[in-house]
Amino acid sequence: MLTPEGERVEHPDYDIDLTPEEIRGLYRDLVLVRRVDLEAVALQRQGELGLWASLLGQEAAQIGSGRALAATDMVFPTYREHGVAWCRGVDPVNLLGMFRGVNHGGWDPAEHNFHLYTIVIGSQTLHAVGYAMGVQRDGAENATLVYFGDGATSQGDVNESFIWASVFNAPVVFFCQNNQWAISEPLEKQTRIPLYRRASGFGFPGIRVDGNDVLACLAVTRKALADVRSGQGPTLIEAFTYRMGAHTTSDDPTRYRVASELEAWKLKDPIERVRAYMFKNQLADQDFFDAIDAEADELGKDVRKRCLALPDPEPLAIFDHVYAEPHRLMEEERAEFAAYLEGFEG
Amino acid sequence: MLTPEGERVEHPDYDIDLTPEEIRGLYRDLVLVRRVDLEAVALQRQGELGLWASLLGQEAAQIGSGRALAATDMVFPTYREHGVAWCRGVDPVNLLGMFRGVNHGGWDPAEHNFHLYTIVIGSQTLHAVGYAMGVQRDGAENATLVYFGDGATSQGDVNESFIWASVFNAPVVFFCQNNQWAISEPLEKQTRIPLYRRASGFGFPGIRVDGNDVLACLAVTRKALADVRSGQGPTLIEAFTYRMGAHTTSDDPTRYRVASELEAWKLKDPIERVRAYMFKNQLADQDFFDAIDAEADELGKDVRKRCLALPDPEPLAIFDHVYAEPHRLMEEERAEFAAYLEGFEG
Amino acid sequence: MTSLTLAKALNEGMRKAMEDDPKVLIMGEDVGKLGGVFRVTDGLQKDFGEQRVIDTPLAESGIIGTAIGLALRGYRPVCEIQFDGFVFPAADQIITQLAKMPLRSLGKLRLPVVVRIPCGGGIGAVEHHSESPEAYFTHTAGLRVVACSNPVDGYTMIQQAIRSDDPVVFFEPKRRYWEKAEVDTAASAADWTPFDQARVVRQGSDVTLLAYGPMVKTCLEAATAAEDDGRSVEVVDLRSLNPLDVDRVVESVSRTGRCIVVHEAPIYNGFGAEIAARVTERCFYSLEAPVLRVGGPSTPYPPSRLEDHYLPDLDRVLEAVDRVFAF
Amino acid sequence: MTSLTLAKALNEGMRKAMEDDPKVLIMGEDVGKLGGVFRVTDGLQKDFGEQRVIDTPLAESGIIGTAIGLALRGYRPVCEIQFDGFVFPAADQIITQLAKMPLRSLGKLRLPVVVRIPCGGGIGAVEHHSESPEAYFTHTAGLRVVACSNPVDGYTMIQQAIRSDDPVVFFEPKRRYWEKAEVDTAASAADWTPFDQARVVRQGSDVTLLAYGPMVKTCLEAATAAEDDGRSVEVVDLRSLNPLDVDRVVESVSRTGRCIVVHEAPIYNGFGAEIAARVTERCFYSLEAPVLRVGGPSTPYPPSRLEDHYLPDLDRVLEAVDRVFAF
Ligand SMILES: Cc1ncc(C[n+]2csc(CCOP(=O)(O)OP(=O)(O)O)c2C)c(N)n1
Ligand SMILES: Cc1ncc(C[n+]2csc(CCOP(=O)(O)OP(=O)(O)O)c2C)c(N)n1
Ligand SMILES: [Mg+2]
Ligand SMILES: [Mg+2]
Repeated sequence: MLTPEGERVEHPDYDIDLTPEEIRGLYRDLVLVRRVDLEAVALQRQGELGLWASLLGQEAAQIGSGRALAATDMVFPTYREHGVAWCRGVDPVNLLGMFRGVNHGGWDPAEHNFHLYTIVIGSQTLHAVGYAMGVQRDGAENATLVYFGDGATSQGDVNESFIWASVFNAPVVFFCQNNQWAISEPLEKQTRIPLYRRASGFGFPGIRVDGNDVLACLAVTRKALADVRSGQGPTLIEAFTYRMGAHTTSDDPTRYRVASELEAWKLKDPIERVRAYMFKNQLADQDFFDAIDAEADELGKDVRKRCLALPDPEPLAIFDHVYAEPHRLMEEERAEFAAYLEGFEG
Repeated sequence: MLTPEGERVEHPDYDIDLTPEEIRGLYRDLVLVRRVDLEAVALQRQGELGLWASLLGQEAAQIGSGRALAATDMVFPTYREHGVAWCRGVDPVNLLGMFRGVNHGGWDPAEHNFHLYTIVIGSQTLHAVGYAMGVQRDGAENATLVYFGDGATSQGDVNESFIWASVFNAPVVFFCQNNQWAISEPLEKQTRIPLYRRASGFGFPGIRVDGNDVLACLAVTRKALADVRSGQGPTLIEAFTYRMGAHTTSDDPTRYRVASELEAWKLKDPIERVRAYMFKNQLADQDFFDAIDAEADELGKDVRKRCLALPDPEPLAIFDHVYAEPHRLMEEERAEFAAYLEGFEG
Repeated sequence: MTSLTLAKALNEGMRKAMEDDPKVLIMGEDVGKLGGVFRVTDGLQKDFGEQRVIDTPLAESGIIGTAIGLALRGYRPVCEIQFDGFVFPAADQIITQLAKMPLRSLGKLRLPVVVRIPCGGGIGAVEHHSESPEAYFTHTAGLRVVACSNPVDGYTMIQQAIRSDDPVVFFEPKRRYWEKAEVDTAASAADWTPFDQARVVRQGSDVTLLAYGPMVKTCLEAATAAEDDGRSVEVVDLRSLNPLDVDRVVESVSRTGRCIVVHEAPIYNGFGAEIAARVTERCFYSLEAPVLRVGGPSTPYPPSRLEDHYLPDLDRVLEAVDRVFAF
Repeated sequence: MTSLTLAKALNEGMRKAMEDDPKVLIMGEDVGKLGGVFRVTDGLQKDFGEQRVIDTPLAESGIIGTAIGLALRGYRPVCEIQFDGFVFPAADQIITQLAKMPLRSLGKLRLPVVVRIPCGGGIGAVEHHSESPEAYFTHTAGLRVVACSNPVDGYTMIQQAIRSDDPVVFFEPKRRYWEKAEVDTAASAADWTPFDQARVVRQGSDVTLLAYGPMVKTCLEAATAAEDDGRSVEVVDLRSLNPLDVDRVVESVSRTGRCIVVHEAPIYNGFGAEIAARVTERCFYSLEAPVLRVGGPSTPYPPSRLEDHYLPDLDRVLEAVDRVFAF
């Protein structure tokens, strides 16, 4: 719907009409989440985070789909959905907790209708379908949106989740960010046909969308969410995009991919095309762009400051929250460990 | 290719030309495996087997596909492929071992190119694909044929096997006997579209065949095997058939399915239609049919006799074959147990 | 008081839990019309409908994975794994998700999911149908693991497991499904023994037998037989494997000075190892002999014609009793 | 003699195995061009090609399941599980198929499959990247389970594992990947220590520390430190966890009279339980104190900022040494 050059193209099935205000909002989202991501990469480089999984290049897929959600919809992310987290109102600093190693998940999923990051590839797809089956049983009209990568499509769990969603006609939308790589493995190690076509084998619609086009992602996700809310069952969306950075900060992509590929995708940058479109159509002036850039810088600084202030957990927190109800073994081990620690202090 | 009434119908894509001798051979196979199956059910009823999984109704699917194989092709069965075992030259008595509880698998897979029965649903599909990848690496032209049920298609492993077969273009044919039931669960608990269409989502051909038509099963499987041998990659065959008996002898299908369904399928009996065709076309006379029936009775008696003669394993066999190489713990436990047993004798 | 088999007691317990709380769901393979291959869920779908008693696709990972999702939405799913040997396709969902998600969320998420597993041998079944996989789960922090041994516990413990806000792996000794006992279904839940407590099921003074699930009955029989040799045998039904009711166990062993653990699972790194290690640490000076372990050989479960040799029985337990006295 | 890191020693060992036997294959996620996330398979695809070093789809069950099939066709696959916490999707294929198929076939089928698992903590990683899942496999009859602790063993044991006709789960202590030692790559395989044997890595007379994988070095450091207190500490590197080299262990503990097992895995029903139970049975009268266990708390692995508290370290081992003497 938005070419890399910032031309607006109509699509017969998926049209959306956005106010200039809304377009500006999307642009702001894109810029801010990219800024948070850059800050996190920098924090990792400086030893403040153990690891970071960058969303660079996938901003449009995440903001487009994330902004299609209603507040009451539920989201199940992987470990890379920082842009979606932003749309769900999760404080970016909370995302850093697990990468800094102060917790395994730092926000309240119920507060944001945004589940915790899941690292075990694909396992969240089943949680999402189960959640959607619960929504069905509640007679509610919320949708559930679940994210996963191209690599994840090879996991048994993801395929089982397709089966369950289809058999129970669960109100769930599968959102696959095909960023072309699963660490060092290119797409052809996971499939020999386009991923969106996987859905047809399970009996529900699959659609590919330009994952670098925020408007297209928004339109397609909105439609799919509306479909599930009205009981029409699951859809698989394949957002065709590209992982511009390393898999994580531990990774070295020069070992397995050529620079020219990256260059080609740079031309399709998800932010540049929105900016070009806004310029061309005078949806914003230089002041607006400057203001957003300034806001981004502020945000980056703020995230950095609060990241450094994240407190290390207390040693005895090891025993917290493992069980909801009193558990003898936990109590015993906690007491022993407390005594052990006191031994040092004494 | 053979209607329930025994009419021969041509098919543009899958034609086969069989000699009367070959047709008679298929008929004989069908009758004999049904007879072995009946004998096994009887043996179970009389307490000679702990359990039996009957193939009643699925004879054509098994004989048709089994007779399509070359001797050098490899087969991975479930626990119900008694007809295929027959085609592979496995002595029927050897099938009884695991059901009688004297072993977990009683034949040499390498001798028959017929793997052991696998009980954990779907897990053999990955073994088959791995085996086929080995065939590829050997530069050989053998095909691998793997069986599974309609229920199995829901398992992660089966879907992973589709992915691997497709990504590596493995020379494997997937043969799904859709007998409409997974114990008490009807097909719609596993899928909302025909199972053969599953393949399209993974990028390889899927085809449905009348599983009660032995000629059709033979033709379709032959073609698929020829395709994989010539490097054209995997095919999924869905043989549409019906489990006429209980899931196993432990099951009580009256709790979950109606008698009329069974009646409808009785009219499509896989043996009756071959018999009718042979009669109509004078491919055999009454003497032939009588001779086959007599042979079947002999076989049944022989299987019964040799089943009863199957020796119980020695207690110390518990420790045999767990490891290929000497293993301290096995030796220690074996010695202890031997001493314990001697304590009783002494 | 009603006379119930273990299978029926579990069934009644689930029925009661479903009546008490509309969020309780039953899910698994064949749990609906068929009522499960052991009929433990018999009649529940008929009475509570397909929305609450769900025949699932044939995929154990899917069962547990979607149960987690249902729990996140406020439901309390009770999942049936058809047989012990088929729990492994669900291992990842149980071990990396069900057990760890509560901690991952710093306690904000709770997963009241029960995983019912008919377990153990002795029914002449084929491979994968007679196993005792409890050690895989007792070693998995975040799970509670319990085992019932009789109808009374079946009725009460399943309800306690369902009410618990922690994920519970619930073992049911399949060869005891048809054994009966009087169950007081009218007793108040407040009077039930907490499901994380062990119970002394027979008092004795010379040796303590520790067992759970199917082996409790075997140990009781052994205790009776040992009486003839003038040995006073105490039998403790552990009931909860994680956490272990270690104080009750230690109390008993300190008194008797001898301890034998009995389970069907393979000895090597089985749950008996944990008990033996822990009891020895706590009772070192009162032990007259090392804690002995009676269990299955450290081999895969054998073909059923050998299972009587594989499974601990009266003789094997008595032989261990002799040995522990001979030390 | 060549100075090699553990990662490089494993790499060289696999290279040697591939040269010696064209049936040896490497498979896993990212094992090809990337050389694995720890570079343990670095350069192998370049030299042996994509047919022998296979980048697989992202599915652990698929990796082990197809490896079984390849083994049935005569290959000897060496599978990499990227991190300890990701072995669970493969649990079913490992436990119900890889471990049991040889017995199922009455020995007619052999599955020479190696499952390599980088394990353990100490590298500041996120969840699922620091676990020690060995007890799940030591309890699984049919598998051999080994753990290397240093480059020499890395080089030899991986080759022995590949040559074994039994399935082997092979643990590699990831935080030791970068530690170096002199490896004699020219030594004849006949002179290597068999991979099911334990090794006394430091002699002592007062207490025996039993360890494997990452904790061997920690125990050696503790032994040195304890010397200052006048305590003579023997350290045994178990190397093989199933089977355990129980005679060597018993010999040591009978001499020293005291025993401490150290591992990173959660204590509860961890592998230490088996050792403690077994050693106690065999050494009951020579033990001055119960076998003590030092390990991770019985909780999921914590966020990395807490891992120094979670993991056994010098202090925790020394504290146990004090305790075992205080008994
Ligand atoms: C079950 C499991 N196996 C392996 C890993 C290690 N791992 C982390 S990310 C990743 C690649 C994921 O690729 P994809 O699904 O395309 O998502 P992306 O990282 O590209 O967003 C792998 C193999 C894991 N986290 N979980
Ligand atoms: C992993 C696993 N889960 C459950 C079972 C129990 N079980 C045995 S057969 C069966 C139904 C199989 O249905 P299908 O695949 O259609 O094959 P069919 O029996 O109809 O030939 C089930 C659930 C099993 N064997 N393995
Ligand atoms: Mg990707
Ligand atoms: Mg079926």
